[in-house]
Amino acid sequence: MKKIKYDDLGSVLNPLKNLQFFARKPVTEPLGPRPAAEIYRGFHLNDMEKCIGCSTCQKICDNAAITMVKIPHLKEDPVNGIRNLRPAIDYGRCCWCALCVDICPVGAIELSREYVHTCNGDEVDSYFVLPQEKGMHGTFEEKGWTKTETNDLLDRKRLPMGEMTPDERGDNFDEIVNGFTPEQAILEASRCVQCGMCHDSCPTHMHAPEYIRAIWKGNVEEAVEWMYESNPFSHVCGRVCTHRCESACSLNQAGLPQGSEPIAIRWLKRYAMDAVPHERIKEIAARKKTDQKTGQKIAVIGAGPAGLTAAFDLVKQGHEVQVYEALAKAGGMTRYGIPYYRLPDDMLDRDVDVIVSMGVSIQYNIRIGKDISMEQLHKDYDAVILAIGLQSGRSTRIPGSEHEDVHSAVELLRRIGSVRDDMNTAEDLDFKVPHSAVVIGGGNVAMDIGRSLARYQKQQYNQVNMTITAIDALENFPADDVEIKESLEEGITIIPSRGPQEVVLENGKIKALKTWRVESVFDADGRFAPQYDESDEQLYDVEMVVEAIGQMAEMELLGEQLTEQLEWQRGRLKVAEDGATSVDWLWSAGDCVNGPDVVHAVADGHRVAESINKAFSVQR
Amino acid sequence: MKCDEINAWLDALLSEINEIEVTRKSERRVRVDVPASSLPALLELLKGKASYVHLSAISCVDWPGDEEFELVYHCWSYEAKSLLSAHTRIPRNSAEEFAHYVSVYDIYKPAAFFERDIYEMFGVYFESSPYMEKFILTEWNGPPPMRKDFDAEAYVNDTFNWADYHPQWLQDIEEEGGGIAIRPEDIRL
Amino acid sequence: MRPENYQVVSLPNSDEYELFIGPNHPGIEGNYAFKLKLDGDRVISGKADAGYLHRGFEKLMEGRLWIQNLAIVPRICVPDPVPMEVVYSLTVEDIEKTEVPLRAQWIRVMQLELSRIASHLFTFGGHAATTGMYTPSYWGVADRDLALDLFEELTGGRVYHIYNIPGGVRRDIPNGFLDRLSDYLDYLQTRQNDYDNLLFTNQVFVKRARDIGVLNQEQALEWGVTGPNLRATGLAFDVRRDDPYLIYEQLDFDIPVQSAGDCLSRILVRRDELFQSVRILRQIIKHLPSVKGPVRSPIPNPLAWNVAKGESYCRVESSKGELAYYTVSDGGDKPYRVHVRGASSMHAVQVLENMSVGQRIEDVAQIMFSLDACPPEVDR
Amino acid sequence: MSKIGNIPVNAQNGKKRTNPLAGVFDELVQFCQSRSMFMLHYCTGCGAIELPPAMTSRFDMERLGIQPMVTPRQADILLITGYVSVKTLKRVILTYEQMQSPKYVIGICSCTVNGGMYWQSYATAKVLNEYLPVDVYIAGCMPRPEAVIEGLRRLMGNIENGKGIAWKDYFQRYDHYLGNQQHLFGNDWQTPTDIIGEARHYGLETEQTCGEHSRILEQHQQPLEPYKMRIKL
Amino acid sequence: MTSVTELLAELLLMPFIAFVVGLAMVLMYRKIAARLQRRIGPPLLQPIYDIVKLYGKETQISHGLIHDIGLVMAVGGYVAAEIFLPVPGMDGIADKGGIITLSYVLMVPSLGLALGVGQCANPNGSIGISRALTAMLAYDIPFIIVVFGVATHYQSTSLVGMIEYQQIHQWGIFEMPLLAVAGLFALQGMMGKQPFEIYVAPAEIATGPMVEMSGKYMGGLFVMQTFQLYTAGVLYTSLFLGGGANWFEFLVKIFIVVAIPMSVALVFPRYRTEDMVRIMWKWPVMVALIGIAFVL
Repeated sequence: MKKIKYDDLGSVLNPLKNLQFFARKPVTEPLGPRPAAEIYRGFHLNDMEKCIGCSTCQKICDNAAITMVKIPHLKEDPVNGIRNLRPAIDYGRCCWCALCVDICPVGAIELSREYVHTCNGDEVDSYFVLPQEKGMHGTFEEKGWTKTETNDLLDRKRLPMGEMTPDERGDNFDEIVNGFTPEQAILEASRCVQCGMCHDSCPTHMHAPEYIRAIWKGNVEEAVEWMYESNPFSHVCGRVCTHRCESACSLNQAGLPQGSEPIAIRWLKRYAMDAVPHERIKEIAARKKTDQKTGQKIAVIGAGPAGLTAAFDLVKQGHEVQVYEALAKAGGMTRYGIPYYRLPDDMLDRDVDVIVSMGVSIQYNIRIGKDISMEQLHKDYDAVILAIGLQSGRSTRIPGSEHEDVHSAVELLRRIGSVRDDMNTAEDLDFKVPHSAVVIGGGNVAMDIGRSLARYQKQQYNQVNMTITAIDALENFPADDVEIKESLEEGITIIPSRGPQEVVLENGKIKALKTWRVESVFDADGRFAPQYDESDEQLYDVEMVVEAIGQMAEMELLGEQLTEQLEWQRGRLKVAEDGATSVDWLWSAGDCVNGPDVVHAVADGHRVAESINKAFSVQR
Repeated sequence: MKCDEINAWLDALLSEINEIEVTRKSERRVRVDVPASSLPALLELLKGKASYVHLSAISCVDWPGDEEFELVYHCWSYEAKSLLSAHTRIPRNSAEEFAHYVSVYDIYKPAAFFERDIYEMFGVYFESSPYMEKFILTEWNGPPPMRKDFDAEAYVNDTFNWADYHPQWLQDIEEEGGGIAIRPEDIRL
Repeated sequence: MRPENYQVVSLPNSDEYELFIGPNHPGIEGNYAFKLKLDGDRVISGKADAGYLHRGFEKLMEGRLWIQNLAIVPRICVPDPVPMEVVYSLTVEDIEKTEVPLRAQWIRVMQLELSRIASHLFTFGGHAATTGMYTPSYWGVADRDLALDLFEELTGGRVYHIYNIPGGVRRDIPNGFLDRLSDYLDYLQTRQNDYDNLLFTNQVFVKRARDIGVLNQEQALEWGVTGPNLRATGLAFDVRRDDPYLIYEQLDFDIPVQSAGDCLSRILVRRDELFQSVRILRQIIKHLPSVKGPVRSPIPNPLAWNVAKGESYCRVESSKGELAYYTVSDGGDKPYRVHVRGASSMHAVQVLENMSVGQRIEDVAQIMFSLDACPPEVDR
Repeated sequence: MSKIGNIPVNAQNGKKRTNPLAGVFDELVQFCQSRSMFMLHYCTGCGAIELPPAMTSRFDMERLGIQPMVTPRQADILLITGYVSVKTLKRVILTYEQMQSPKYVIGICSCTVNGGMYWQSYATAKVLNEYLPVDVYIAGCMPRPEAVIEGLRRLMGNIENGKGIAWKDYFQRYDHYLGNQQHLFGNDWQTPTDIIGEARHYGLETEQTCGEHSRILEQHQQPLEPYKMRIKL
Repeated sequence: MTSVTELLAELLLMPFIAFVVGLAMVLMYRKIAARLQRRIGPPLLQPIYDIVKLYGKETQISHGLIHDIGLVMAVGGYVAAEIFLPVPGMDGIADKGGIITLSYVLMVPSLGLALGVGQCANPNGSIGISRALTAMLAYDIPFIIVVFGVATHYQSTSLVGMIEYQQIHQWGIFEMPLLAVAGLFALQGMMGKQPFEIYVAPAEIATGPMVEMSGKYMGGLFVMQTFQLYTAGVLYTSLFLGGGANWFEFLVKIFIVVAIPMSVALVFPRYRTEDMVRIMWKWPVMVALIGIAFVL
């Protein structure tokens, strides 16, 4: 580099050398916009199909430039985590920082290379834009700043949670997962983008974004308070919920190069519930309870999730609630249907205890229809809620299925469940653990019974000989993926796409189950009409066959008179949306209406309580 | 090395004064917590004896929970090549009356700029500082805006209007039954 | 309430009068005002009037998430925005104890130096224009624009890059970028002769700038002047070398110094600094390909990022001087307090006020531009 | 309304043109107005940093007949380059009123439309066209020089078609603008230019020129005193 | 009778020609600037657009009668000067006035401007005008010396006479090179171009005298500028380059004469006021005096 000294006076002639620029060409660019750089941050593009309306872009926007607009003609599918909201950008606020692009969970919003927009003074409306695939002025210019793995701002990987290895857990009923430590929970909670897809998809609309944020802030009590807003069975749901929230989670959306795992919402719920002392939870739950008594009396039949949730809500409103339970303990299917390794009893007891502490009284071992008639209840109470659940299993009705060693899964689980307090041994069971068994069915119940029996087999015979077979292909199994995975790990054989044809009997004992290969499950109209390939026949040599293909309600308790009064639909009680039956004092809720699912039952309980409340207030 | 000497000397000196608390955060960063009464003397010492001639900045932090302002004097020594941050706390008053402290203008000339800034933004009056008058906010009549209890967003919403957009596409969507669902102000974290 | 500018206050029984330079005046840099009390064309006293660009940045930053603030920090100094992004990220990294990958550090230094070149080219033109010569500003801005093209390619934005992020940079450099950077540096070096002939050895300019606005070293230290203005008084202080950050320790560069402390020394220091930056960039072009690895260490979900409790004071050498941020976190998702020590907050106000006394009116603008004052840094 | 002393207004353009050639003449003037625009280079905000590139060699605005001018008296276009702080807004309004009609305001950047990224700031005005009539907006934060030039070309087109008449709105609905200004600056706000007087003079007065806000102005409006000054030679 | 009509026609035609040629010179200046600054520059009719636009402004601000009169003097002074400048085929009243009258007439615009701007009550304008008068003082000394020298050399004060003399003998620039050089300096000052552009100085005093000018007044100044360039070009051509035998030669000469200061202006900053006076009174005066010595 040439040095210039300070003392150098310079010359008058030096600048004249620059007159050479007369002979040089100008550097001016031609008029009109130049093409912008490859990653230019111009106006927004939004892939309307990809966008799920999660409004995460709106939250990261530092300028409050993004408004979510409801577009009715787009798909609205809360169960799969898709809303018909789309971001509209206010270019009177936007600063083109592209943080919205970097954070978009699905990579729908992107920036284009288009950068010219001018308008007359009275056309400011054109600054408010609904970005689409075509760009701001309908002329697509190439994409500019897009999402890559480097600039993705979200943490895509779920925090691994400690759990027992298959070997450790194979012969006992201890709870499999350890739960989050506080540090893990805060980290996992921090991944949440607060989109509320979980809230929308949850049957009971739990305030998941709020309690996740509370957990992230380290305030578990606040989290618990949010949970009790909508779910008195949070201990249970924190363990065995079907977690539709996680499938709907924005971070669960497919189509990203780097893959993405949803927030572990269920485990976070479990963490928060476990982190708060039980007595404190009772206080938190009681916060919303009114002191006033309405004087209305309500009877609830069945102390399952639906019945108790309704009771919980109604007690909060100041009503008097009496719950009748046919069995010795509360919980219904959650107690007698879900194995211990998924839901320890003491957790369920805590939930029930909170509800009881609110003032719900439960009478056990009282079977309505036998001990007390429905007419009696009608007389004694202002309203009655029927929440009896689905107590009996459906049968395949194949030849041989009437044999005594062909069990229904529900019944078997109940028998296991009623001795659960010390269920680590098989001695207390009132049936003999089979050396080999086959479960028909591909749902969670099938997995539960299969895995429970497998544990007993392991205990007693030190080997697992358990087969689960179902008519569906493996990818269409109704059971959770993690259940299938864990079943396989525990040594259970799963044989999909087999249609059971006959229980082969020999000498009054079961010899084998005969199955054919399924060619198709549904016909062209989508009705259930399986087609079999009869040439592909298999026989499984087993001692026991368990049917787990569905459950149904036992409606005998209603009595003849009431049964006639009520309206029925295809053999099921006809129930309005809000749980009301055709008789004005009777409501029905839970699995017996909606099919088996804890969180649905809870949602149902809320719905019925609300409906009863409304009916009362009309009366008043 | 000369700078090592200065540092060693300084450490020795500071350790002798028992009112102040010295934290050496890294090779070139020293944090000193000092009571408000002895800060000017410390700065005088630093400048006069320890070659900390450059006042890089004076920062003020509002701690309404503690009813205190924290003043941080960042001083740099060209010779020791080290930055010393002297933290002190003074009592905080309500927005109407000023908090008071002494100026260090006679030690460090640049202090005048920062003190005026803090005076405007936080309402701390520095005795004997040359420019205790408004400079940036000459046309501002509200409370000192940088105080934590001044809610800028509420003030803005009270004072200003926002553009009212109603473009054609939005009208079409509204006819369809849709429309604006979540406004940005409803969702801020 | 009558606005003050364009209104002339007559002082009775005196030849003195007040004159407003700015906020709307070609001799002022940015939206800034300077009130002069004059006797004839001799300045009796000068008073800076800032706040025209005041946006309350520090307040805004307290209301936004840590990451959201990235979008607003570069606005604090428009001609030289990169140091703002870098120093903000540095403070956050310092509080969080985040390791920045080596490659990201090299890329940051590359940006900082490119930004310095752009800023200095801009200043040359401004300084020359205050003396009535407009050609350098046409050239300087056009040459700076080529640097902006490079920035656009690298970061997606011409002026506001929003490219640095706590933990690194947002994207890796595009293919072939270093070649184009190298071409640009070649071009700048071919232009050196033109600039020298036109400006730095132009006798009329040298006469105009020499011995004007003298700031000696003692005064400079007393008034807290930093950056090129301090180096023009003979003190070779540069944060890059004396309080090194990023990877400056691994780079080989000189610190240009002049001793006279007048307008001419200041512009000469800037000229030399520009070519030192070219030298640094050459080293980066050579080394960067061999520095492998990620460009960003991951940060938590920005919507739920609580930065650890703590405070940090970080400094960088911007083209205007020592730029520092004092960031305090109370462990929340937003900064508790960010104090911006604008690089030119000293010399744009107090130093300018002091230096203008006794000067002639025709030199006030030149002094201001030669100090390279950046009003938005003062106003924030 | 009190008279403001030192800036008398000439009676020149008030008459209606009856000459048949006036139409042709008007078109010629409009054409020239669109081809020759002097731009007041007032850096109100950060968007101003993209104006030097737009003016200088790389994008050369002078191709379009646009050149910077240093005083509002000579300028035709007032470019509001980004956010205007309340303090600046006062000067902007003052500057605007001193410009000679036809004059045009261009709002550059997001901030002039809806507050931009400083929407939370207590110090900046949010919606520019509450205080001044805006002719053309240019989107961007900040817009590139090319976008600025596109905006100026739109303005040229508007002027050529006789649509660049937002400045009349300021006279015709002065009360509206004055009201918004008073809301922000306080009721004792006054500028040295007598807009109502000018509106009457040029026949641009409507019912909305005066109103409740201008009555507040009248109560305290004071004439500017002429300035006496001596300069030693 | 015919001569009177002819004269009247010439008196009308000469300022008009001056205006048109001046417009072209303004355009040339802007094109030269653009080229040196590595850009394209304005379209061909830009000077006309500017002037029509300025006259088409719908509102005006006047600062009183004196202000208007000052402006009229400024433009009128140059219009009057044009009829003292002979062009090919037209002498106007050049043979009657001569160069002495012309130099007096050329002071009128500056004084008019001073008169007008004084009314604006803007300190920038006042400073500007005081600088303009100082500048006039500075360049007038060498200019007068040059004029004196030239007149002595040609033994005539009539421009027509000088041109005839040069066309017969040889150009003044060859006979009195030193005076020609000094004249070039004075020309630079007279045109107010860098390094002697002290009274516009946007960065210092916001364009000085023009600061309060708007609309028609500014248009007046633009017109004045066209005349100013033309006058300077023609005067120098007449004194040293032998005028023009025909229009082509004449135009080429005046454009070249004007282009030189213009190009120089673009690569220099401006001097400070006292520097300008010092330099103007030093080098050009010295050169001119030596030139005179040769002439005498």
